[in-house]
Amino acid sequence: MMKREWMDILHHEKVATDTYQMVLNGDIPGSGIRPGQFVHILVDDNFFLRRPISIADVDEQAGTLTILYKVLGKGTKSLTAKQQGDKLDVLGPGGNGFPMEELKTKRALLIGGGIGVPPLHYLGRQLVEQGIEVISVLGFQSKEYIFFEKQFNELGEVYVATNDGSYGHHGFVTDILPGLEGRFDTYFSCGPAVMLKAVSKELTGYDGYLSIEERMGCGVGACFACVVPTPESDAKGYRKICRDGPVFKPEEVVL
Amino acid sequence: MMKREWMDILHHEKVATDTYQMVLNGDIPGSGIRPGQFVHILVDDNFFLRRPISIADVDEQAGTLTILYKVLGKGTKSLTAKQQGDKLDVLGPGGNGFPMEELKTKRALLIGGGIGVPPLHYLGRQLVEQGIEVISVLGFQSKEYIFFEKQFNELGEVYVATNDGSYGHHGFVTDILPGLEGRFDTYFSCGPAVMLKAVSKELTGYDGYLSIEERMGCGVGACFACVVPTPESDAKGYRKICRDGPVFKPEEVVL
Amino acid sequence: MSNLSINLPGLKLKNPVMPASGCFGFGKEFSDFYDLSELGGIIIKAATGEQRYGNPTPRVAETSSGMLNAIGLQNPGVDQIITDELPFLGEFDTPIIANVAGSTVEEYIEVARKISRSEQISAIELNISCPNVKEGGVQFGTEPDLAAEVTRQVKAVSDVPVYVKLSPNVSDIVSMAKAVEQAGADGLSMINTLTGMRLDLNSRKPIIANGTGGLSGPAIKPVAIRMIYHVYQQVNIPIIGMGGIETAEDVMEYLLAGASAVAVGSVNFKNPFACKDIIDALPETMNKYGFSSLEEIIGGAHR
Amino acid sequence: MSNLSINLPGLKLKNPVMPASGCFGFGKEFSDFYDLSELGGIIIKAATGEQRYGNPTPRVAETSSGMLNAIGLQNPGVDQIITDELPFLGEFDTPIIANVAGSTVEEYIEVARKISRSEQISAIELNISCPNVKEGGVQFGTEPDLAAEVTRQVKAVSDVPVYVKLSPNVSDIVSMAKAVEQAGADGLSMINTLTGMRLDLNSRKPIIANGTGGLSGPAIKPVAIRMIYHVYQQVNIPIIGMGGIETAEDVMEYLLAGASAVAVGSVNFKNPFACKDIIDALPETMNKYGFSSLEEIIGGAHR
Ligand SMILES: Cc1cc2nc3c(=O)[nH]c(=O)nc-3n(C[C@H](O)[C@H](O)[C@H](O)COP(=O)(O)OP(=O)(O)OC[C@H]3O[C@@H](n4cnc5c(N)ncnc54)[C@H](O)[C@@H]3O)c2cc1C
Ligand SMILES: Cc1cc2nc3c(=O)[nH]c(=O)nc-3n(C[C@H](O)[C@H](O)[C@H](O)COP(=O)(O)OP(=O)(O)OC[C@H]3O[C@@H](n4cnc5c(N)ncnc54)[C@H](O)[C@@H]3O)c2cc1C
Ligand SMILES: Cc1cc2nc3c(=O)[nH]c(=O)nc-3n(C[C@H](O)[C@H](O)[C@H](O)COP(=O)(O)O)c2cc1C
Ligand SMILES: Cc1cc2nc3c(=O)[nH]c(=O)nc-3n(C[C@H](O)[C@H](O)[C@H](O)COP(=O)(O)O)c2cc1C
Ligand code: FES
Ligand code: FES
Repeated sequence: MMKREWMDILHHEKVATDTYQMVLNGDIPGSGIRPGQFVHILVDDNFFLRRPISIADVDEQAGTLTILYKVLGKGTKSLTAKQQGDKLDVLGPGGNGFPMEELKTKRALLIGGGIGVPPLHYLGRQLVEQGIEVISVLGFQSKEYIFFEKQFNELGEVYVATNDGSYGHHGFVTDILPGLEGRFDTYFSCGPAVMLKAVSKELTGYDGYLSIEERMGCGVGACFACVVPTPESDAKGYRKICRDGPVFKPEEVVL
Repeated sequence: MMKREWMDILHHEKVATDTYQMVLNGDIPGSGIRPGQFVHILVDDNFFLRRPISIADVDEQAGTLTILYKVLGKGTKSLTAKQQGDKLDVLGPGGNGFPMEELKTKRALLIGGGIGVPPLHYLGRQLVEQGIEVISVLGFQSKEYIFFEKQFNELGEVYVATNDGSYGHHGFVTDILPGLEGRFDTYFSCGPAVMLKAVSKELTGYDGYLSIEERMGCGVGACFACVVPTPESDAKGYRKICRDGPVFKPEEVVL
Repeated sequence: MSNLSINLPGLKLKNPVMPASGCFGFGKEFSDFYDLSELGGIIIKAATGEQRYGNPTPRVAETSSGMLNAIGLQNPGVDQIITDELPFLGEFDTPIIANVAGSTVEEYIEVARKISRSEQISAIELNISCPNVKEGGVQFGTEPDLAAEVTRQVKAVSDVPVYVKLSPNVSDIVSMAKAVEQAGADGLSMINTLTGMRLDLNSRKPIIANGTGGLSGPAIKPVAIRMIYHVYQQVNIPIIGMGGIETAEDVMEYLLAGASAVAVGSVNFKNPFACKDIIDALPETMNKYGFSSLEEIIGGAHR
Repeated sequence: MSNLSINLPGLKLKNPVMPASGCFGFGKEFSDFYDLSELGGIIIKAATGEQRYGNPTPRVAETSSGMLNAIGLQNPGVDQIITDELPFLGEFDTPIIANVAGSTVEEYIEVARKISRSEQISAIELNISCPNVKEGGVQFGTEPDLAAEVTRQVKAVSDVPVYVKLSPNVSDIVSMAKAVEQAGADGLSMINTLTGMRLDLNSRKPIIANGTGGLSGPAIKPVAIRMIYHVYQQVNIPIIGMGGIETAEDVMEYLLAGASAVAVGSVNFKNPFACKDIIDALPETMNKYGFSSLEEIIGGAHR
């Protein structure tokens, strides 16, 4: 059940170029958050729309959740000015996230691009807790944009690619996938639309889950801002990313 | 010469119901401020227009100026949240203020109503420094709204009136004026438009100065938002409160 | 206690605050946040004759004190709305207003006829002002003759009162209002969004895939108040006012200008409790400004 | 280094940023803040045939991300402007554009003839769109035939190029633009303010004594961008864009939409250095988005 809450900022730090990590405290983390769900943040009253940000980690006991965000425009820019001790207007948790109960995976491949990496962290943690083997492939623009490599290392094997070759593999995450053939049964991917398209094409035949992004209005499923079309066989013709997603099976939606 | 400056808030406190005093530090106080001049304040970026607030005191040496404001709408409400150590976007000093050099007064009567009292304080201080005798008549809604009584007591005799009779004279400042006949040669008044009208009518024949208010756009004389009409004999037909005023002789303008 | 109730053609409202069409879906999502029976009424998302997918995404963009949207009337079609959405809304003790859209007069008639027969619907809001569809919609909203024609035809088939929703993208809002009043409208709903655009400096293209979108939010409130103020002086049917309402004070401003009730739109996205918060604050706000009933406030700026 | 210069009919601008009419007076006050020669040009306050006092006060009100004004064309009259105001402006190395207003075609002609003969004036901005005067002004701005007529007559008497300033309070901005283009306009200036109103809950009356006022500021930017985008596709004369510009990014958005230069209005009240700050930031901003000349940006959204 979604709540609107003024959450306390417990911690806020820069973790990579343009990239910040924030830990929030409140009741929302106690509502059984699933990996892949997001919070919808009102940065301050200067803004008219909320910003959707994925949940990167949850500590139910401590009542905290972690988010990571990249400075992109005005809203994320203003967010950087918030300080420990400030309050933040948060609506969440939003969406459905990864269907943890239905998963039949034994060996999972996580594929994250840039600021698509964070939700895969919480997912990876939960998979490992369930005894599932996890391999991660993470892509970043360049070395200075890398974050969470250590955290993913704790979950299993990690491959890093950078667009400019300043760290790890020089190129795209998709370059790494052929080498991993046979080592996973299910993949989980989050990142820019072009990457998701390439990944789902490359991994046709595998069981997969994609977490996709779109500009949102309400973030609760009421305004039809965030739809994604479905294949012709689907009678409804669309899914709402904020309510039905943001996680979909690649065959469920048309990217 | 007007400046735009981010001034430091040195001090901010509530001095009466809905009434706050703020001390600001910066270069503006060094520019030879005259009593009756104002600062034009941008509360924060949520607001599109600045707020004109009179200068209630200046300490050139310390580089500080004092303002007093009453919470009226959104802007002054938001201003109350500012804290010592914060910066404030200030444009000033604006307007002409009282023509200190031209004054021929020996015995001055200050007549202030409500939040019109502050500019008279700095005026009174300067008059007393010049050896001029000062009597003050201050009107407030009721006892809890009274401020600066002590400061005016230091300048000379003070008469206070409250609309509800909860302190001092029960009634209006104009009730007190007849009793002061012969004890002053020039009056200086600031307060609500109705009060200024009544005062200037009551004191016809005396040399007088009124400080008047109007909603402002630019605050620098460029937009024609803040005009006041002049008597028919005046060719120009108007004065700009922000540039030519806010202090006028009663015979110069039509209230 | 202030009396918040108001009766309008077909609508017994316990308070004057309703979510605006398209900003509240068919209510389901917001029922997670509070009891929808607290609302004065609910204006549901536009219905068309057939299911529509709407425009490509992105469909929304933020602007200063507002937003652009170009949903493009996505909806499951009138039949499915009646079978799948209205029953849920029937559980609440609040009147439902159906927003009716179309590309042709025939489509408007078909949708209005069907949905007005539904038990759950108390009134129709005739959407002749949607700026986000290529055909229909907006032409009906800018030419008085066309507006009058579609109003007349819809009135002829509707079992419930018809409120015509006006577009602000016109030179002369009063002529539009008078034309639909003469054509038999039971009330007016105003305003829909102003047509706007934002460009992305990186892609050098409009942010909204559709190019233009409808501007809503506090940015447009002064335009809405002006239009309602002028229309109120020239028509005798009630007005449901909307555009940028965020607070109980805003509601009072609309009522003073001449609205008899209001709709709260895009601010629901900022605060899902917006309608409830406004309703809760209304009695105290009325009190603060010396009013004890809506009748005293409505049109108060004209007295 | 980016090249910020642009040549328009009658105007050699060293950069595309000018203060908008009515928001900068006749320059004097702002010359205390910075050297006016830094400006691309200066559009001065409206001139009418005779001195005008304008509307009663209050004349301004704040709105969400904007403001209302109803100055009512207060100005000392064309003759006094020529003798008392223009000589001062002549000291600066920047072209001056005279905003010409009137209540009748005859008044427009008289003012345009007189002021266009003045040496200091490089172009006229024909203000057929002032919403704040009872007579004239706005009618010329909402009817294409009237707009064309006054444009033609003013062109006939003007010694300098004529930019016609369009009102956004119309159903069809493209028709207005085409009508004045056909009538001989050398350029367009758009947009003037949207008509709006705010009510005071205490007095229950409009805050602005005039009732309505013109809405300006960032609130209206999406409307301006949309109109310029559409008009650019349909006319061949250059557009000076305005409405809510606060930053160099905003300027880029206007240029991409199709403006060849811009005017910065009410934000001068918030920040008296606004024009200078924008001009200073422009080269870096152009660079950031990969542009090195204005020509590359202008109309970029259409390529
Ligand atoms: C389900 C979901 C999860 C996300 N998780 C994360 C995350 O964990 N970390 C992170 O940094 N980013 C995440 N994003 C993207 C993030 O929402 C945008 O980067 C952010 O909204 C940009 O806001 P801004 O104010 O900086 O940009 P502006 O351009 O000023 O934003 C203007 C408007 O556009 C919207 N917008 C702009 N870009 C995007 C985008 N790429 N996606 C969605 N809306 C956008 C904003 O929300 C806002 O409404 C996620 C997006 C979605 C849909
Ligand atoms: C020359 C001058 C000196 C002033 N000195 C003082 C002072 O020392 N202390 C003080 O408390 N007040 C003073 N005022 C009045 C003060 O400017 C207003 O109370 C204040 O602007 C209200 O802002 P708000 O945001 O609270 O109200 P809102 O109603 O939210 O303001 C909306 C807009 O209206 C304007 N406005 C509203 N009321 C007034 C008003 N009475 N006068 C001018 N503009 C108004 C605001 O500036 C703003 O632009 C002075 C006014 C003038 C013209
Ligand atoms: C996302 C969105 C979708 C909308 N859909 C509709 C619609 O389907 N039918 C309609 O008549 N108006 C629609 N509107 C307009 C609103 O009902 C309302 O008239 C407008 O947004 C102004 O109110 P606001 O400023 O409170 O949002 C929509 C507005 C938004 C923001
Ligand atoms: C106080 C004020 C006075 C104005 N006076 C004039 C005028 O005399 N002539 C004119 O053509 N436009 C006038 N305008 C309109 C502006 O030139 C400009 O078109 C409009 O304000 C939109 O730009 P902005 O949002 O940057 O302010 C005035 C605007 C304001 C705010
Ligand atoms: S953002 Fe409103 S339906 Fe998804
Ligand atoms: S406020 Fe602009 S001229 Fe006085």
